[in-house]
Amino acid sequence: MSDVAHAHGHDEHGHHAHPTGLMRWLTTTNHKDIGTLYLIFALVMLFAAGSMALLIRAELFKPGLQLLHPDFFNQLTTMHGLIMIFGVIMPAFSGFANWQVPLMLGAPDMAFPRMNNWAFWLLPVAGILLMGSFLLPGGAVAGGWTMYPPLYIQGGISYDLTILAVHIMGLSSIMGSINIITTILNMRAPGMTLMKMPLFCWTWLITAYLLIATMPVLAGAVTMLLTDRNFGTHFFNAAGGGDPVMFQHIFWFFAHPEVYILILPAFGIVSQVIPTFARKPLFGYASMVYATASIAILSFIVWAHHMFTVGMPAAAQLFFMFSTMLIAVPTGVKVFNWVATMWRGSMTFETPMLFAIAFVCLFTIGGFSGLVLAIAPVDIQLHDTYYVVAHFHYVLVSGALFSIFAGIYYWLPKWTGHMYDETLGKWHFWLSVIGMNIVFFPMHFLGLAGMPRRIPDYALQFTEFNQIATVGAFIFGFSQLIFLAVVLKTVKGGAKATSKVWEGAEGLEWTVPSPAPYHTFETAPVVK
Amino acid sequence: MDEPVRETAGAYVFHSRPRCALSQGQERRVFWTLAAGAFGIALGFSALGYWLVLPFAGLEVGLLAWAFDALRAREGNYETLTIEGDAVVLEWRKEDGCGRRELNRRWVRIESDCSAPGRHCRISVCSHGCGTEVGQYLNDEARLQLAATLRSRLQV
Amino acid sequence: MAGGNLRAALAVFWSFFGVRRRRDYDADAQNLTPLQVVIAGLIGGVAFVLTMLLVVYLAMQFLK
Amino acid sequence: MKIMWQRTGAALAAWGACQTAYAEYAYNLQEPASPIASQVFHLHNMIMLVCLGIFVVVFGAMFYSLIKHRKSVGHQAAHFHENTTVEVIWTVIPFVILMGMAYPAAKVVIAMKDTSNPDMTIKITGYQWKWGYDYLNEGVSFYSTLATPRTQIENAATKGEHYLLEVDEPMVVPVGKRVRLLITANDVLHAWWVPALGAKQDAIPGFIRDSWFEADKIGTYRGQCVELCGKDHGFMPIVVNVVSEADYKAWVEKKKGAAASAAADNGKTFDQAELVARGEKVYAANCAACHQANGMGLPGTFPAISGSKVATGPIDAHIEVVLNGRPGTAMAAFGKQLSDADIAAVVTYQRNAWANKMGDAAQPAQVAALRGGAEAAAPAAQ
Repeated sequence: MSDVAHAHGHDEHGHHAHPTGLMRWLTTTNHKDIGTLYLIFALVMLFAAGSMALLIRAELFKPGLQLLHPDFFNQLTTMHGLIMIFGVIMPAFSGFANWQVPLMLGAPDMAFPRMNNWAFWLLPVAGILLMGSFLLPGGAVAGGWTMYPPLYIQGGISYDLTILAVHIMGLSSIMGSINIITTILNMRAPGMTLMKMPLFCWTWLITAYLLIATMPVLAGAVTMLLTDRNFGTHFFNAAGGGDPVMFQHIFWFFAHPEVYILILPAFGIVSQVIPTFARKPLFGYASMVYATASIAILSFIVWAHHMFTVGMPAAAQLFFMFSTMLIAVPTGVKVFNWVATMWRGSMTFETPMLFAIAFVCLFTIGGFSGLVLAIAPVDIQLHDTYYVVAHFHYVLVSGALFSIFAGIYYWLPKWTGHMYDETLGKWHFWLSVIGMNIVFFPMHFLGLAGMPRRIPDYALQFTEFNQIATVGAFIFGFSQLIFLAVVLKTVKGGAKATSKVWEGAEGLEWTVPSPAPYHTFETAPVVK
Repeated sequence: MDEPVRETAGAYVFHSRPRCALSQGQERRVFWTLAAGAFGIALGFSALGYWLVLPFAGLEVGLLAWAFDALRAREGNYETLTIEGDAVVLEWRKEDGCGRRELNRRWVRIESDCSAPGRHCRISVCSHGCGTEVGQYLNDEARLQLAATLRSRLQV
Repeated sequence: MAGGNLRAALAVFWSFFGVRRRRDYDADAQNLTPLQVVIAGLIGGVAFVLTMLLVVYLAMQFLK
Repeated sequence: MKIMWQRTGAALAAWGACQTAYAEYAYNLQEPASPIASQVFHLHNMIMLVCLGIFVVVFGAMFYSLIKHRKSVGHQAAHFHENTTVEVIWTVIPFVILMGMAYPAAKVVIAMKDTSNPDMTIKITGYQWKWGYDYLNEGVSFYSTLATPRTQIENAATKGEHYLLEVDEPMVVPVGKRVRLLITANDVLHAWWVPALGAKQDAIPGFIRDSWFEADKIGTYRGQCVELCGKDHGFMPIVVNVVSEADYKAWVEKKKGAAASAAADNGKTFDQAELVARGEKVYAANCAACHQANGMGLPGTFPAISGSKVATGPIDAHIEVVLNGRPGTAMAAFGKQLSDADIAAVVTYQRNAWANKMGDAAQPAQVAALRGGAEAAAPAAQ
């Protein structure tokens, strides 16, 4: 973003080729450059996968097939899911981690800058493999982002490419996680004890641990799919003595912690934003850390609640139902703590705070529908219906995505040195929050009424709610163009931001100037 | 990279070492906790017959081991440059061992070599056609500042 | 060390519960080694799963 | 504020649903027609009410704070940041509420999983993209495919009342009988679901899982496949006709008669025009989903039949492809699904439709001979 290193007078005899333009970004090992790259990648992918969602909603505006062939529809739903998870939410959180973790800890850079560069540049490769598969004969992968065999075994070449892309993204996540863990543990400034770390660092530390524990499981699972497809093994093929349901067990053993990987950093961001605008310290900091750890531990023993309908014994259903319900307790602790942080504060409502409040409210709706789905008999009725679609979009759009918006508005002045346009920011917020609810709230009713997910066409009684959802989707989708405009406008210029930016802001990142210089904390700050 | 410059009576001392907040024992425990988690899960799936998880856990633990090894190797490293009177003394410890070099201040030149303006710069203390790199644990900006400081110090 | 082990068990219990007083948390961090916490965490995890299994067993017995 | 309105709407809907027993359900689960479905219905209502209560309390407090504790009204920030007593209380209360929910939920789980003492047993098999039903007690078997015409799906005709939720052969069961379902699949995962009967079970190839229902009321109940199973996942509905005991007996007799005449067809010899006419129907029900009504397939995914080497090559090889499928592709083996007469008819149709002008015909006896060969070879391979 901003490069002040050029400003220093020095003689440069004997320098070699100048990395310019593209080469500058390809070879950069600066945590701020890499953070920016991650965020740009996530933004591009957000618009790509968002356009797919709009195509899906356009097809579903009316019963009957209007725009899309059913097979292409399945390709869109699959790719929308894969890209939103692995190409938008995860890279965006990695971008925040790269920018903020060293700033918050008073470290000069990440522990392994070169590895950081590799971890980022693997992502566009995977992105190109995924998006490019639309052009292959037979089109992109259409078996759902969960990749269940035997359907996944039937597909063409793009299915193998998707497995390769998942491997590449997994490698990237592991390198990123190792970097974040070592940075947080080893690069803290003197006096920055673990207990003084901002909650964002804590949530990312736990997230990185979850990634390291579960990524080999995903890699193994997709590799077994690959060998089943191409080398005649029978891991998941019943005809050869395998078990297709075991894939679901292995997959969800990875993917349930993955769900928390997608939400814990969001908790971290919101826990930074709310105290700032309430002008009051975070309520129950220690409890927040313990609740995060508790959620992470529980995430390893609840995976089978994604598969209550595969037909498991009653005892197994009870086990997974009880342990899933318990997750509501630490999650509730977090929500109560956020509300208690606002209680008797001195609040102002700038855009980051608005997104954070919407996060607390709407994420809780997603939490309640999660509790409904935790009850096994109700889940069996609602599994694979639009109720589930509504549930995870409340968690991932008004949860993860809104926290990302909150974080961008919160730290953008620090990154660029310019204040964003508050009026445009508010427009973005209100259109997003209204649009988002119009899209996803009616989906609860669709699911209750019995509309299955992943269908390109539906029975007549589902028409009205689908039409409402489609209208909402276009409002929500197009209001993201405002977000793009705000970001571009802020990068280009605007009112100068002070180093503290927000009146109530606390933490090391607000002690460096805005924009944050290319290099910060060469000399470690001393934290008291 | 703490306390990069210290000035004692009459002498200019530059001392730097990589940032390191964990002790060796703590590092080892963090590594084994991570490795045990990944391996435990992989062994569980292998016992059920889904052994292909195991090689990936192995690769990941390998990467972790390399990373923690690199951290530990950095741990005891330091470099010190002292200018006292006419003597310039360099002392360092790196992954491949310790070293010491004494130079005569009048013959010393500071060379900086950047692959692009202000980026990927290395600075070395040269004398008699032979250079020793300094400021390895700083990054570019601080390194260039160090070069400027050293040049002004050596001119006197 | 016995006191330390008890302290580790308590810390793990609180972490499962999800609430912790700041002062106790600081004390935990000062007095406990990571190894103790890891071992206490593993034991706590196993104990937790066993408790859940017991609850399930009781439910199966008495809700038929 | 939009959110608030929607929330109020949802609250009213849930409240209304509890008050007026089973009225109109645009905002809740479908009207239950089995004991399990109604238990689930009440469980869901109870949980929704609890959630709404918590929501109102927590966010009532938050919105109160948002209004009262603003800087713009001059509120000064307090500086408390911890209160362990309060935290313990708000951890314990949800825990107690959860235990209150877990008890009734566990009872329903155990009732749902109890498939003992059935009055009758039906085996259900999922295919890409239709359902097969085998009545194990009566010996009746049939396939059930989507009855909505392509013209309605492609918006060329007005959509009927039960658009996409109608089949050619519905499943028929007697009212008030405990029906045990054995559910499996032939190719990929499917899931059999009729919301009003409260039975949903994944169909897993190579494994048989069971479920059960007992319909309270005579009527027609509709559902759909709910596990992504490929291109026509959205086009394999389920229709269950719940009828009286006497009607059920009559239906079984009728089905047995139809099976006998189909068996007789296998011994006959047809002329080419008869085969083509019959084959066109078989093609529309079984082949057109992939290979398309015009025989052109979908480039890159499903091959064309019009002008293909198989349909214009030796007739025996053509029959074998239909009988045994193409392992490793989406082309299923139709040997078990179709009778000899139907296979002969569809092969004849394919060889004489579109650009294919072979002029020949396959006879049921030919199919039977090839089928015998395949069955003789299969045990040897194992």
